[in-house]
Amino acid sequence: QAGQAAFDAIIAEDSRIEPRDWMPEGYRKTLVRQISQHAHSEIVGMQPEANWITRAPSLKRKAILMAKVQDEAGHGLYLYSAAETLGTPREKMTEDLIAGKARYSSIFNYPTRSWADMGAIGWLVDGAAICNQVPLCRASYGPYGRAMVRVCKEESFHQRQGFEILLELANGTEAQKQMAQDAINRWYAPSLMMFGPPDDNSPNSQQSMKWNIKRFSNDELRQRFVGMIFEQVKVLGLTLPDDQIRFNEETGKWEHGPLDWDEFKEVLAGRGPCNAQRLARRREAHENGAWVREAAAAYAAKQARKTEVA
Amino acid sequence: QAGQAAFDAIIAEDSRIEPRDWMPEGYRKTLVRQISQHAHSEIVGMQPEANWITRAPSLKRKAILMAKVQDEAGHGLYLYSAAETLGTPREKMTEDLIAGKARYSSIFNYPTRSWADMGAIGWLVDGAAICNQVPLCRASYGPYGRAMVRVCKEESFHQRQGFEILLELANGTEAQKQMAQDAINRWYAPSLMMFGPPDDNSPNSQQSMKWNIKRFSNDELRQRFVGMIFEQVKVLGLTLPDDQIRFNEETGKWEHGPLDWDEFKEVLAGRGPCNAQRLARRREAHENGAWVREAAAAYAAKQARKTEVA
Amino acid sequence: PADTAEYALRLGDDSLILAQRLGWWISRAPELEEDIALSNIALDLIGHARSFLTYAGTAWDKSEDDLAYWRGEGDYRSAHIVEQENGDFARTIARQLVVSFYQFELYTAMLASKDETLAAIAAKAVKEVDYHRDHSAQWVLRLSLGTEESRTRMIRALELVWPYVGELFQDDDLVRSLDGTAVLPSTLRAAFDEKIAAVLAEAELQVPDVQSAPGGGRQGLHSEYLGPLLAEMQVLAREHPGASW
Amino acid sequence: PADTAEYALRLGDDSLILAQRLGWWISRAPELEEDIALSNIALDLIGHARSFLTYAGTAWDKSEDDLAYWRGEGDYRSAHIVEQENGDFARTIARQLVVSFYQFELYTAMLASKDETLAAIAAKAVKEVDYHRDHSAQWVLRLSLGTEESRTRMIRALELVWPYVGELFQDDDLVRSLDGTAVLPSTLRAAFDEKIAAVLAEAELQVPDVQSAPGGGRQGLHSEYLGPLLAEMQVLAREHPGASW
Repeated sequence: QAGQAAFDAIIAEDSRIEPRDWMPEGYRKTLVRQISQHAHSEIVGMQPEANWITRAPSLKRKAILMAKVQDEAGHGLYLYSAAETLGTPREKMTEDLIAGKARYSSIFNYPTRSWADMGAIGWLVDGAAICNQVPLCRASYGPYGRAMVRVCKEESFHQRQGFEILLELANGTEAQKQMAQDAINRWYAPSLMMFGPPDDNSPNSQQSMKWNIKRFSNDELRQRFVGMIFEQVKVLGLTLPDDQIRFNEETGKWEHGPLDWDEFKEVLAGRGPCNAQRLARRREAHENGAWVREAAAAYAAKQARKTEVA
Repeated sequence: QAGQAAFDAIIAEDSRIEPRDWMPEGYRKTLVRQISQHAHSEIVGMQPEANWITRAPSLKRKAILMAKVQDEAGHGLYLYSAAETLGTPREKMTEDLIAGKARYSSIFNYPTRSWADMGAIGWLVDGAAICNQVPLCRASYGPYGRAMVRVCKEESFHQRQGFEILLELANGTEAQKQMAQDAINRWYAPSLMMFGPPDDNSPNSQQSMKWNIKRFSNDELRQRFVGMIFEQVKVLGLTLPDDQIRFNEETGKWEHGPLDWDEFKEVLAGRGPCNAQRLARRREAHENGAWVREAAAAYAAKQARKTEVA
Repeated sequence: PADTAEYALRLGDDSLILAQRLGWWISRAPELEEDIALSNIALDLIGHARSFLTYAGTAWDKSEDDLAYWRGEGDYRSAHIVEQENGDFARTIARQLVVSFYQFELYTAMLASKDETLAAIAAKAVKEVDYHRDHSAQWVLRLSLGTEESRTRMIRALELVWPYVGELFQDDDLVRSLDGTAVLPSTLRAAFDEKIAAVLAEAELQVPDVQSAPGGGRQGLHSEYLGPLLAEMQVLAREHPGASW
Repeated sequence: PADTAEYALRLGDDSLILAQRLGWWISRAPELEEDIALSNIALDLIGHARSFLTYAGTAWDKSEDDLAYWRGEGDYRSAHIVEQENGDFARTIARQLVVSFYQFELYTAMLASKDETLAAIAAKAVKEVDYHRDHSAQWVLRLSLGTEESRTRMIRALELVWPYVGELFQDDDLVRSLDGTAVLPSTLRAAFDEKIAAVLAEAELQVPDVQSAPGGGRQGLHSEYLGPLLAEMQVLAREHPGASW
């Protein structure tokens, strides 16, 4: 029909679909799932970092960390808004999250054990996120692409700040150096797994690429990321916990050691160190805030009535 | 009438009134007020010490402190029970406390600023309490007197433990010694004021003495206490913040410097450092526990019904 | 000189301790917008604290972090109100209402300080605190006129916070000696009362009829809440003496 | 030897951390009787912790307080369940149910340890833990069969606590190497499950259907809750190195 043809044409010329355009149900569903999952990740991702706000070891770092976690709340907001343009209200998405029905990035199910984790998360986790997200700035769905432009800009700022934290620690006392190395050791593999399963085991990727949502395969992005951090870790004078990283001259690609996908699946299935805790906290905050949201809604309704009368 | 005569006879021979005995309304009211005030003091008095349970600096001291605060809950229980024999249910007394209608000892409206306060409270506050309470073991109302016997036994144990804390600090580092001296400086005057206003300004004392509830006047007890701590502080190698303490050979009594009764009245009127906090905490605990007490009551009722049926 | 530094400490400590309290809310607020709003306020306050502590530190050759992380409880100069627990959202808002209306008057008056640094910090802070005022006043309205539950909670929250208002407006020898440099807290009370009364009137609330606590924070006599707060705030820095971050 | 000491640390840390958590309740319990009951349990646990830590310390010439106050988070050996926040009373009870039923099986089995000190500590502890079992089981009944609200809370509480049950029963090289001295945690699971099932059945509750967390406390990998708990617990002792109390 006409809608499908128009949609196909827009995709073919790599142009943008906007909320009022016709789109296939699968496209809409895929986007809602992906965008809301991304939004949930921002929101749940606040927790591991919020864990260190009260203990940040300098006022400057405390301020930077607060601002970063705040940015994540902001990202969550833009992304929920983008998803809402596809017809799913934020409340519904929140409820799915609280009920454990919606996914968020598995990386946030790991605990932040030391201050150095604030550095490693910035450098590795935000770094991986950026590799994933930069191509999404060109995603075929307009509101999503535009939200990602803003998100990416802030993320690269966060990544630099994370790197700075590690650099400071790497040049600090022996204990600080060890703290930094330990954090890198723990976050390295999970950050690589953020790109998703290997290409030969990633069934949905193909369709997303046809729709110009996804631009590169999981493995392509992962390899690019490994190359990037392999160079950067040298500046820190620290090491990645993987002695098989190398640039393959023949394929022109970066290679790395095997990843423990069984562990990844365990965490994905809900058996990570913090899955229960993250969800419980989100649910608790939501439930404890219910009376506040109700009050705000009741007040707004009263004000609206007053305005009508006047 | 006959009741009054019997009551008067019991008082005259310094024997004991029991719950089923006839007693004048004033006697009953005085006792309920005094016993419940004492019970409330035990309960509110848990807070300043509970403030240091999580931070106690050794496991032995942590255990001793927990046990002490636990004892205070126990004292609260006996005393509420004693008051209940006079016809006022514990729930009513608790509600009066929560509502700010009932008094408790003003001393607990001071904050515990350092660990040494655990020592000073034990030594001075419990010490003063004992001076007050030992004569109450002979109070004319039986259940009260018997409750006080048990309370006094435990209190003197607490006093010794408090003294030990101070002794350890006094023999410790310079910082510990200062901490101990500072605590004594802060708790000295409030503990003296625990005996109540000077005799020429204590209107209710006379009647209580006639009823054999009170045995010694406020000033008598206070003087006795000052003499006691004046000797004990020497063992600590510390000082009391009062250079006018002396034994008056002529009167045979201990004397001390003037007390700031205006401050006492401020605290009594609700304007002490912790009045608001203590009451808020008690109310919060009570309200947060409401659903638990309701559940326990509902369960007990169901069990009772089951037993009836069977 | 040391007196001005001592005064700057008071200002810095109020903001620092309140920011530390507000930091807890980030990731736990009733809605995302509030995670953002409360962290905004906390960030502003940390900014003010850093300016004041840096300035104070010049008198003793200490950095902002020396002062924030290496002073014990008795050397802190915060008022009791900022030390109070977060409680529920209403209580956090009640505390915020008091502090932001107080700080607005304070910084407005401080614009005229003959100490240029204080005046400059105040000039920046007063704009931000004006937003904090608006934020808390709006929430007082929403909560007091929202639902029955929110109104009950708001009333209770104000009662819980009000005993600690008086301390903010107490003069002492230090501020009296810094004539023209420091702001005399007592001179701010009338404007504070008037503006707060207007907010409460719009919210159909009364000024709570509760007794005042005597305070003492400016002399290092703190509420029982400050010790545990500092334990958490300082633990990491103190585990690594001399480290930079 | 050091292996037995390392094992004793685990036992001591579980009890110490749980006692520290329970200590918060004293003066805040739903009724006076519970202030007393919870402090009783906390006192018993502190007692067990002191015995185990004192014993562990003999291997390294350290006192119970050296171990309690001067080890960092990574050197603690507590399981995640004891580190969990108190939450509401139901959650505290749910945590207590799990730990006391686990400890009862543990200490019962430890009576047969060929290490006489461990066997002796277990002999004392098992009687006290038996009372803790009874206390928590009674409350599970009251809350689950009490009111609708209490039942909802009890169910939720069990769900929140259950992910941390599995870790208690994990074997590792250390316990395997201490054959006849340590109790293999896995051997306790069947009896635990059976007795817990009986309590839950009487309370008309199901074993929660939730995923397990992997734990790691025995290797020094802790929940995010332990750090702040230790900050508060250790702050005073660490301010006065070398002092005695």
